[in-house]
Amino acid sequence: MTEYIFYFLSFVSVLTALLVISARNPVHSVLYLILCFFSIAGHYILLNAQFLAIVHIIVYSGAIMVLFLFVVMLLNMNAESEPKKPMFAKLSAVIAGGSLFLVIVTALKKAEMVPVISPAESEIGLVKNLGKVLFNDFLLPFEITSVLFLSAMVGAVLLGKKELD
Amino acid sequence: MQELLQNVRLVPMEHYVWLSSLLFCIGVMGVLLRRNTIVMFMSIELMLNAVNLLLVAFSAYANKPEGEVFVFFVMVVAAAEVAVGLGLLVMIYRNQNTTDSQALQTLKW
Amino acid sequence: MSSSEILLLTCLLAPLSGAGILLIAGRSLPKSFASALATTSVFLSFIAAFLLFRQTGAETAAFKLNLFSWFTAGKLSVDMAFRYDQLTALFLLVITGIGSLIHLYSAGYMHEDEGHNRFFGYLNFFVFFMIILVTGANFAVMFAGWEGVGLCSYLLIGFWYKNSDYNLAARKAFVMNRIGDLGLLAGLFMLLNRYNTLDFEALQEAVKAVKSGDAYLTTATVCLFIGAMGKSAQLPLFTWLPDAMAGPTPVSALIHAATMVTAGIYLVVRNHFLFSLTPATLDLILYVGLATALFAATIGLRQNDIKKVLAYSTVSQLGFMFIALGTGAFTTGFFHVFTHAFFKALLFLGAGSVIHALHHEQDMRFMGGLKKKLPITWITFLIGTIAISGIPPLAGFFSKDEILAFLYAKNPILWGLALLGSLMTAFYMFRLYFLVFHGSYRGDAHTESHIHESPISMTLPLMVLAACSLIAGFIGIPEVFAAHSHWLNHFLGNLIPVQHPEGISHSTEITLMGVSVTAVLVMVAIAFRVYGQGKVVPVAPEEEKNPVFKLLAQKYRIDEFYNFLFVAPFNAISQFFGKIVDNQIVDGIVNAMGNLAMTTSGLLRLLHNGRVGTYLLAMTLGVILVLAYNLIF
Amino acid sequence: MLTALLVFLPLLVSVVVFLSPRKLAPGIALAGSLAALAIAALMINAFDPALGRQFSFEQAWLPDFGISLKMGVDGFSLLMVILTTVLTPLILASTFNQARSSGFFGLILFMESALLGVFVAQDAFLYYLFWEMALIPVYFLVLIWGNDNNKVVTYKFFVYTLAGSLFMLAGILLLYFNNPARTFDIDQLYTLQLSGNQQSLIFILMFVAFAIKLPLFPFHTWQASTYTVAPTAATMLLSGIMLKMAVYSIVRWIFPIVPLGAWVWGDVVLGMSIIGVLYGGWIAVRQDNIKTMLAYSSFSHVGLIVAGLFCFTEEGIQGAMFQSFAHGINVVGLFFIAEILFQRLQTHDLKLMGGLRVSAPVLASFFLILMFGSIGLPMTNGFIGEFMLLRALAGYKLWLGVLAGATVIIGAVYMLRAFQKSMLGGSEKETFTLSDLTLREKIILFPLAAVVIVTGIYPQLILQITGPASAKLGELFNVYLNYSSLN
Repeated sequence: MTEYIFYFLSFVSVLTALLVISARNPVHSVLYLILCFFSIAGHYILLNAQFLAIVHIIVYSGAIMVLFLFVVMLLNMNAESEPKKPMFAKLSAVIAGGSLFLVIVTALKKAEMVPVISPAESEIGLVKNLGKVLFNDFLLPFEITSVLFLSAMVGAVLLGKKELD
Repeated sequence: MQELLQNVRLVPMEHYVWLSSLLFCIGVMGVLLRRNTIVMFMSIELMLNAVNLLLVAFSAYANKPEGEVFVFFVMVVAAAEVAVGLGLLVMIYRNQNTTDSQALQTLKW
Repeated sequence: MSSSEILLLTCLLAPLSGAGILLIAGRSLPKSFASALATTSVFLSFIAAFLLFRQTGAETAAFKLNLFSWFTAGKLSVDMAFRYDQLTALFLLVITGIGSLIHLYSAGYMHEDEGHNRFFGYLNFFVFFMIILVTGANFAVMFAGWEGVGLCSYLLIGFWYKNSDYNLAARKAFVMNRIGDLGLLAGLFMLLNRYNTLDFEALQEAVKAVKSGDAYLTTATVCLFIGAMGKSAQLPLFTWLPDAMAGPTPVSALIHAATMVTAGIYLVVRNHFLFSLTPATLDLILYVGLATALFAATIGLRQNDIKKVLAYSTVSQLGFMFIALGTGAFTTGFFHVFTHAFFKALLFLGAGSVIHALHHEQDMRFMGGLKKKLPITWITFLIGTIAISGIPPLAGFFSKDEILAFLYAKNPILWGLALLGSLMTAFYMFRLYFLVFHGSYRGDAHTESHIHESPISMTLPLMVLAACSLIAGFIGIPEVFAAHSHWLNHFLGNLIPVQHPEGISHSTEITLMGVSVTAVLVMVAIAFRVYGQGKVVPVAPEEEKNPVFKLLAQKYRIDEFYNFLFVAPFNAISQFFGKIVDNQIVDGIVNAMGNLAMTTSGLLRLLHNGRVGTYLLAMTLGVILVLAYNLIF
Repeated sequence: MLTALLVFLPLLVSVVVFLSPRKLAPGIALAGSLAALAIAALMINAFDPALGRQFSFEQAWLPDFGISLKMGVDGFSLLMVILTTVLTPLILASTFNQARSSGFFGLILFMESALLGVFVAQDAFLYYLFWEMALIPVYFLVLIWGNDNNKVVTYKFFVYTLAGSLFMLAGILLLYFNNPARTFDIDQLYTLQLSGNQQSLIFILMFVAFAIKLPLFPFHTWQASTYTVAPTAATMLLSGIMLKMAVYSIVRWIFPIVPLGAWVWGDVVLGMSIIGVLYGGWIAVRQDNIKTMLAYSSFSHVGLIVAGLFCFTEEGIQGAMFQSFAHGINVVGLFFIAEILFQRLQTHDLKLMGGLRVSAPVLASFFLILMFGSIGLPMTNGFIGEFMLLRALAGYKLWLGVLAGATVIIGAVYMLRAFQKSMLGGSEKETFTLSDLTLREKIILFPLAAVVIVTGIYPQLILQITGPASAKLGELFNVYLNYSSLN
């Protein structure tokens, strides 16, 4: 049963990912990407990483993609304003991406898999456990991220201003 | 729910590897394929997520929390990056009146 | 330090200190003081040389004054060492003796000149280097003197430096000497390579075991002789000497007649132990000397410039000296140097006196009839002319006749040729004499009214030199007349093996003398017939009708020939190297390297088309390649 | 300690000069260079040629890479140190009447420090550092204070010499990686046992740098143009001292480390240098720009120096060291005279000069002395050097000695021509009336002229400094010489 869920989710994520890059209208791309992210969140749940799944939905689907959508709308983009690439460039892009996939797959094929446990037995993804790790071992980086956010905020505001006076 | 999760073991870890590789490559392809910087940016997000997925998978199968913590940080950085990146894009659009990546050639010489 | 060493050092340092004072502080010294200082310093040198000579007999061993080690490196070790032996003794006497006379003469001759003090400085400097040249105990020290006199010669030929022609003449002299010097250096290096020493004594020891006719040594001596050729103005390196007459006349007398130009003969005589081992070189010397003697004498026949005649006569006489050396009669060669120094200095100074009286007129076409006006000059000049012509019992006769005797012993045909040269000498010298002193004055009236005999400081040296020209020959009275009468051979005998003309009986020798003296007298008579009356006056070379005479007057156009053959191509090649080869080819290649980088960078720059997509694609391909590489290898 | 002081004192003073006002800068710079001279004098006083390297100074710097501040002075170094410290104050003083900013003087001192560093460094890395450091001030001196067309010329000069240096860096790195001790320490490098091919490779790599710096034919084309456009002080530094870096480097870094490589390539180098001797001299014959003429003459002289070195005998090495010193003195003097003429006449063109001796006899006399030094007249320093070099060459191959000996003729031709064109004549040409030397100029020229004559008469003063070091090098090559004479 679970495997079917896995394969279904995988199918959705790959399909939507492909649609993201192939959709003419950027608005559609954004919407497909949101779908893709939801399916990935589903994978997280399958992997027993509930906390991350929630965070993922909030941050990506909730914040980031809304931001994207907002910008796309703001810039009034649609299929007509979309710049077109020559066929040759498209083809080379597909070939490059495909061969990259091939190379990665070949490389990973050779990789040796270490013995693993079932993700179901791991409880690290639970909020309680992850919180402990985060606030015990990774407290300093965690705090520093706040500085990162602050600076990103300042940067975004600065960039967004019309003119520096 | 518990039972549902019990069965996950039936999915081999390799499959997660294949899946995230595929997503990553689709992201790469997207970056190469499109000229709209916003879509290129989204493809980059896709690639990030592919990697995140792999990290979570590894973390879960190895029963080690660091992977997930790392994903957490990646998300943080991604959020910051998107904020700044989109700000930049809006700036560029204001100046160039387009988001076409080919419009940005002035650093050529 | 023994007394002899102190004397030798005095001999060396007196002119040096004079030169030093005059060259450094000369401009602030009064003229009279400068000339007195210079003359005194050389005279002091002469006294030292004379005292040394007094201590020296035929049997006296040579002594060496080793001042310090000049330079050493590896196997090469050269001492700043001086050597005094019989040969040096005589040369020193000539140099300092004639040197002091000429200094004295110059005090009068150069009195009006603005560069008076500088002149004496150079002249003192010259004497210093000449002494170094003849006292050097090894080739390096000798070479120092050799080049030093070249320097002074350069400075003095170009003494009147405002005149560009004089400067060119000076440069020509220096460069031509340098060509010879390269030969000399090559010879030195050959000797060094084999014997590893430059010391004359050590070399003499070293070559004792060498067989006569050794090929290596022959090459080395030929190289040495090339050096001598340059310095002593032999064919083909003689053209600088006539041009060197651009210098003041005392300079011509001292440097370009009496002393410096005989350095080549000194070199050969000093190294007789090398040359006597190499008969082939001696033959070369003989033929070069003979050719030069004849060649220069023919030119001398048709020259109008009084100093040029004397210059070509000097070249010719130097040829005679080399003939003597070529026959292996080293002492005879030196004998001619000795006598020639007196009468040629006398002739030059006499000519200088004439020139001085005529306000620097040197062209004989505008002279004549000066016998009455310049009595002392006239008499002394006549003595010099007789001496050089080889009329007994004046100095020239003895030395020249000895040369002819040796030559006859070697080959009568060569003797004939040399006799021809000597006859030409007699002819052109008497032509000169008659043109200047006989007939009537041909210059302008203004100059004529100012002609007067030179001051005592100039005539005194003339008289002394005339006296020497009269008697100098008696140091080498031929053995024909009395046994052991040849003092010179006796004196030098221990140092240089004395040769005797082989296979010639006394009667033959006397006959030869008779023939040559008679022939010379005939030539004098012809000269008198042609020029004695003052009727025939030479014309300018351009107006010469007879093509042969014209060629002679134009000195066989040898300067033009050299210009065409060497100088012009040399300059053209220099231009070619500088403008074409260096700028276009060598630098062109360098610039082409730069341009190559520029061009390729221009081409590579096209890859940077500024499209993010292209860069990304390239990056991806790069990543793929890296990964693929890792997979494959 | 003395050595480190010698190198770093000028560097420190140069910083002070950079910061000091225009009025004080020349004085401070001169004081700094004189202090360096004083240190050098202390060294000469305490130096014993027989002892080899002295005044050693060692301080670890980057121990992980085997790099240390290792310095010391042996005969070769000391000679070059003397040359540098004697010439720098004179070069500084030669520019005092020109209104130039503090930077100019600072750069000259900086240069002195770098040059001294090259001469005393006993660590390959340190040596390379100083070597490159010496290029920087010259670049700026020529670029900022050079006359017209200087940009192209400077660019070419800089790129050319830098390219050469990179080959040397490769050579040094090769040495480093072949050194099991993994240090740049010269004593370690001296003990290396390298194969013939390695030696050849390293020799070529390092020699390219030296051939460009010297310069040797056919790497010389930067020289004439750079010397011509550079401000004369920079020209003096370049010709008087900087090219001696290469001569010194050959005896310090090539001969003892890769003797076999040098031996194998010796004939090629000889060929290059002797072509340079004749070719450079020949070109100099028709140059009308006095600085260009001197540049080609310098090129010609340096060819002879290198030819002497590559005879691999003690005479040759001694001659080369002596001639390096002599050439430094002569060429600086001659360039200074060119500068004096330029300041008075605003031209370097010999065709526009003439008859200067009339109004400037003292100048003419100094010119004469320096010129004859350069021509190699006996009793001047040039003769000793030339004689020893030619002797060494003739000892190696007689015909080479004679061929290179043609320089005594050609040298006389171009030098006398220059002298004649500038100083002599005057009756038919418009005569310049120029003022004779000032006291400052006399003070600069007098020591130079005095050195020309004193070292010409008593060259042992110089020869004894480098004697034992040259002898040691000569012995090193005796093996090869004996071997080749067997065949």
